Amino acid sequence: MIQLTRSGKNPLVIETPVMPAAGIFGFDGAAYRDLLDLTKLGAIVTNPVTWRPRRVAHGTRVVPLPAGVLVHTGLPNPGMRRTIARFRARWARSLAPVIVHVVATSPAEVGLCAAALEGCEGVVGIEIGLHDQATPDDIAAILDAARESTLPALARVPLYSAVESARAAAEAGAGGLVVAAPPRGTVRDPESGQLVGGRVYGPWLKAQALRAVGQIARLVDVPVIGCGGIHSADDARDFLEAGAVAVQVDTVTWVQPRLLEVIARNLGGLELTRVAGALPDEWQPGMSETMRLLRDRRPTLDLDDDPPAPPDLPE
Amino acid sequence: MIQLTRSGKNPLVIETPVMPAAGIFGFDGAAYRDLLDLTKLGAIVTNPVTWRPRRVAHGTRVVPLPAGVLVHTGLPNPGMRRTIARFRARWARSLAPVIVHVVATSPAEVGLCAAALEGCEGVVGIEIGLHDQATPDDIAAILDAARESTLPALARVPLYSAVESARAAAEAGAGGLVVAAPPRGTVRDPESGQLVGGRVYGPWLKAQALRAVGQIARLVDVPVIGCGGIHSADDARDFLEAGAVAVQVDTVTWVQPRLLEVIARNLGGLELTRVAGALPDEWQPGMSETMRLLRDRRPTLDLDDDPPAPPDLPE
Amino acid sequence: MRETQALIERVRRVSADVQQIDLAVDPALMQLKPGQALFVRRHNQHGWEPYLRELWIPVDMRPGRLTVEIASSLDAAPNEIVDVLSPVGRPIPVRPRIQHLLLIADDALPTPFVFLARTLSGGGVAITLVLNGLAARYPLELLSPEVEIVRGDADWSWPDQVATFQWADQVLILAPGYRQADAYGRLLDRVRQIRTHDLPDHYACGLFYDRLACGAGACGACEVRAHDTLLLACADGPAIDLKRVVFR
Amino acid sequence: MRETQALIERVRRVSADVQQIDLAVDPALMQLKPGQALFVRRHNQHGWEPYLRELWIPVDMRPGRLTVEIASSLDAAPNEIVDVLSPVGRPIPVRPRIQHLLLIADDALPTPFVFLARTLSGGGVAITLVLNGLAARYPLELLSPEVEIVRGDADWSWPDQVATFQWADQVLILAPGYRQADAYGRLLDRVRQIRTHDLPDHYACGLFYDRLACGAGACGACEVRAHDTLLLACADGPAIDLKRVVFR
Ligand SMILES: Cc1cc2nc3c(=O)[nH]c(=O)nc-3n(C[C@H](O)[C@H](O)[C@H](O)COP(=O)(O)OP(=O)(O)OC[C@H]3O[C@@H](n4cnc5c(N)ncnc54)[C@H](O)[C@@H]3O)c2cc1C
Ligand SMILES: Cc1cc2nc3c(=O)[nH]c(=O)nc-3n(C[C@H](O)[C@H](O)[C@H](O)COP(=O)(O)OP(=O)(O)OC[C@H]3O[C@@H](n4cnc5c(N)ncnc54)[C@H](O)[C@@H]3O)c2cc1C
Ligand SMILES: Cc1cc2nc3c(=O)[nH]c(=O)nc-3n(C[C@H](O)[C@H](O)[C@H](O)COP(=O)(O)O)c2cc1C
Ligand SMILES: Cc1cc2nc3c(=O)[nH]c(=O)nc-3n(C[C@H](O)[C@H](O)[C@H](O)COP(=O)(O)O)c2cc1C
Ligand code: FES
Ligand code: FES
Repeated sequence: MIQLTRSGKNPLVIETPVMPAAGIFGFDGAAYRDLLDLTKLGAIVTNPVTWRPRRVAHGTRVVPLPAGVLVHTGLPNPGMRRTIARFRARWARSLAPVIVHVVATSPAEVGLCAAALEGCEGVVGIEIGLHDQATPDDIAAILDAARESTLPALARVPLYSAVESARAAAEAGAGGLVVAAPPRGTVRDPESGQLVGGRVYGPWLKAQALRAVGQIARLVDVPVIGCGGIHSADDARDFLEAGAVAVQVDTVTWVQPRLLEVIARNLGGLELTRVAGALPDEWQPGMSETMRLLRDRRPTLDLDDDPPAPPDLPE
Repeated sequence: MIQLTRSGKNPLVIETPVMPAAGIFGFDGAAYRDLLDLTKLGAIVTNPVTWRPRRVAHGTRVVPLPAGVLVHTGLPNPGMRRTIARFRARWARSLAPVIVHVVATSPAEVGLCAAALEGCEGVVGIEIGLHDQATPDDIAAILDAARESTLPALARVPLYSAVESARAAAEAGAGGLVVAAPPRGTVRDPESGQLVGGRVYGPWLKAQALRAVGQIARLVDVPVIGCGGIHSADDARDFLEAGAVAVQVDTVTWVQPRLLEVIARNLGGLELTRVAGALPDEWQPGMSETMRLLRDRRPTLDLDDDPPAPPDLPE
Repeated sequence: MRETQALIERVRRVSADVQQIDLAVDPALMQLKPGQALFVRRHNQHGWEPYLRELWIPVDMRPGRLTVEIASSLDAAPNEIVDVLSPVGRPIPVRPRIQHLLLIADDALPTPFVFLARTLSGGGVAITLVLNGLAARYPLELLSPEVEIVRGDADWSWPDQVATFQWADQVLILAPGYRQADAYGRLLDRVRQIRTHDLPDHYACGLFYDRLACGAGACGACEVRAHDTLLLACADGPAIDLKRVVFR
Repeated sequence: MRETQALIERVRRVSADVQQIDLAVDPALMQLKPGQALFVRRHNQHGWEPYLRELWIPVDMRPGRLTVEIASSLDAAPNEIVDVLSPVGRPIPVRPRIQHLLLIADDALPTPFVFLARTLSGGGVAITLVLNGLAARYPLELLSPEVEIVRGDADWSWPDQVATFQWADQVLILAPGYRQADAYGRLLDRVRQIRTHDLPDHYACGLFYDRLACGAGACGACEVRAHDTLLLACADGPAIDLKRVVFR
């Protein structure tokens, strides 16, 4: 069992420390139902939801990058009330616990969203997407508003201000932290010829995110979920070694959906090998490496029940 | 002619808006003498120099990344006095003007470095590498110390705090800005199996750096040199379109040294095509695209003598 | 959507722009209908470049093999095994009892019409294909011989235009991504001028191909702004009834 | 350092670990001496992956062709043209009037010794090669037949060790990057125990191969900590006199 939020009256506990990142998986995971085994995931994090409905961004939304992609969706969603109306029954039947991502547009709207989610069956927590420019005061007000519901709340911090935002969120009572939302970038859209903006994703992002996770895990006393550039079970294990209790997998889910399941199986303790007689449908290249890798790394992994002390990572 | 620092009694002016970034090219460019035509460069920026000598970092210094590399050298250099003693004569004979990169360890040491560089023939400016954690007050003190020399001073700002550091440096009287020093990351060194830290480089960095350049060019009234992930002449032109007056080319110089020359020739106005009868040694794949691309982009390029108004870039 | 493997059996360069690939596919893929596509990733890719999957559009289907048409700039070699997510999108909704279908390829290669034309012309539907701009570069011998070809001008005129529209029981239009709003809006205006009273469902459809991120209906990046509900190019397209679309 | 092109003529897999590549090279490369290497980038790379150049180490040279040995995990195919920066490094400094050379491959494949051994054994130098750990997996038939092979233990002992050191006019050692400080420091200690008075220049050299960034002596990433001056593995190595090196 993995505890994603601080101990207290209502901690958020999941079984496998792996879930998709917000924006990757849709509002209920139905898009990936036939591509991977949803029961192997620790949770499903929904696409970002705002209090008011939002349409898709105008203009370019997807631009290929070297080993990655820029995405700017504009956070399309039907608004919290219609999202709940449309997905409530599916969340109640969900094969994995649901964490609803709420965009931190304003404290008032976050409060309305939190209150509306109270009592939705299957929803086990709220993830609050903090804005890039959020100050410590903004963060305090937003997390305060999230107390409109008894659901445990995770705060997702932006990469560039990850350390300061995480400190502010922890002080403001965030149950847990998601480190980090990806950075923004500007690229030339080959189709329109224009410079366009958006968030940038790819395996190279891992280095930047892993550093932030290492810094924050040493700094705060709140569970940290690592996120950014994870493209393999080894990548995910690196985040755990840096002090995270769980990970979110982002755009690789689009590129190779089964990798999300492979990572979840690996970190969920299913150490399958072809040789050991696993069912063929449970085997993927790289899986058989699990046990060897775990053994190699034993010296740096704390296998006791206590959460491992975050190691002293280089910066 | 490209003016890299504000107008005033001693502006730094170069002929071609392209130079290698600090740390890429050695202390005098000799390593690349036989690999590219140094006279085509606007300037040579030296490796970082500190007042006191520094040895290379212990442990892992280079780790391959997806489409990039992590580098952590520890800024090895013989200290400013010995650097000057060793390279002064070569700088005087340099085929391109020399900008010496001074690491902003402390205001006192920056002052000593600046004073020591006064009167070195061939040295046309100082680039001050600001530390990731530098506050506006630190920046003001460091730039103040740089006035120990009459050499024009550029301030190089870190990516994550680029906007705030650039604003502080401009207010503190920096002659020009270099945007941005690359971010730090943590990766697993495949050789030692350990997590190690350093700065991360690669073509995907361009999106993050280009965004910072666009934001800063709109904000400050000081010339901006764009730097980060430039891997082609088109990449370099994107930085000019975003408001930079010149660019620094980083790790691609190691991978394909000739690309630095190709970019310098392209942006220096040498629009060579095979068809037009260029010498074969002046031709490189992609060069012949120059004129067409310039024509396609005419609407967004200001071709007057006035510095172009930074366009309103998306974020 | 399912994940399967396919084997590249043959690669034919059919013009400067396009190549056709014969694939040996999982039997499930033989259910694909015109409009539905494959979302493909190579196994032998070096690292993560290119990163996103490619959309491969079927142009023909025979027992045991599927033929797709892709840009000639993409690498493809016989004996390569590729990883396929499919189907992307829904079958193009052909109106019931259709007799005359008008297809317009406005500055875009008419690849997405080829399989449809092949399927319908066998069933006796008369098909007219208007080509302009880039579309005129397409090798016409790859189309069913029954298809009547009309060459349009850059300014969107062709002989007997009004008559063509009046005869048509359905109109499908294809333009490149960045011109869709313009071209499709213009088509809808023309159609509304000619058929002032009735505009049955699916009478005028645009084919929406956007750069896809997930291709699975999860990310929302390919949303087509619509009056009534949320429409996704990848999950609800490629053919979308232009009556439903918001232009500007 | 110059940039040239080379053509891959033949690829031979010589063991589970290594393959040998015959290259048709620019005549300038025929001046390479044992110790000097090529810094190579493929032309047909997809985008920027892998990013850094690869170090290719020559093992043989005949008129018009250079043979290099690289890890068998790297892709290489005949008829490919590669982009070469060379030379990386300096010739291994062989002591004057040398009669007996001792080579130690400590848990590293002895590839960097092959060309040297071939060159010197033609000239009548007696060569002993000590192999331990991974080094023992190297296919010995690729070495000159004149080279005497001694198998060492993991604990760095082999028969007649003291005598081997006493006979040797020069000792070269190779260990993998992360073990160099340890292995080379230990060698220097042994040598100092045996030859207490005189330790002529280059008597005991380590081969320093680090992961190279620039390979050109510009970035400083491959610095070897030395007592006297700045030493770079890429520009001053691979063979560095262990007397000059600071261990820990
Ligand atoms: C306070 C605020 C007010 C705005 N007002 C308007 C407005 O009035 N009209 C308008 O058109 N636009 C508005 N925007 C603009 C809107 O930010 C952009 O269109 C949109 O933010 C950019 O889309 P994006 O995908 O980059 O999301 P972001 O702005 O990058 O995301 C905001 C938050 O949502 C979460 N998030 C977003 N995308 C993802 C994802 N793919 N995966 C996981 N989490 C994600 C993150 O946690 C992030 O903190 C507003 C934005 C903010 C923050
Ligand atoms: C204030 C300070 C004090 C330190 N004290 C010590 C000490 O006492 N002992 C010790 O061993 N280490 C010390 N360090 C550690 C030292 O930072 C790291 O070993 C070294 O900074 C990491 O090397 P790096 O290549 O990542 O350079 P960075 O720390 O990343 O670089 C510092 C500055 O130098 C410039 N710079 C560095 N590398 C490059 C490059 N490749 N290209 C262009 N510009 C570059 C940048 O502008 C940057 O702002 C100190 C560092 C700082 C900043
Ligand atoms: C190996 C090493 C790396 C360091 N890296 C940094 C750094 O990245 N940023 C920084 O501000 N200081 C850095 N420092 C400086 C230390 O934080 C400290 O200020 C410095 O060592 C002086 O204190 P001390 O000598 O008493 O330890 C580094 C020091 C060492 C020894
Ligand atoms: C297309 C668009 C994008 C926006 N993006 C952001 C954003 O990224 N961050 C932010 O804080 N506000 C963003 N905003 C919000 C604006 O800054 C402004 O606060 C908002 O539009 C309300 O003011 P207005 O409606 O009077 O313009 C955006 C607004 C629009 C219309
Ligand atoms: S591409 Fe993701 S929803 Fe269509
Ligand atoms: S690798 Fe750059 S100096 Fe040696």
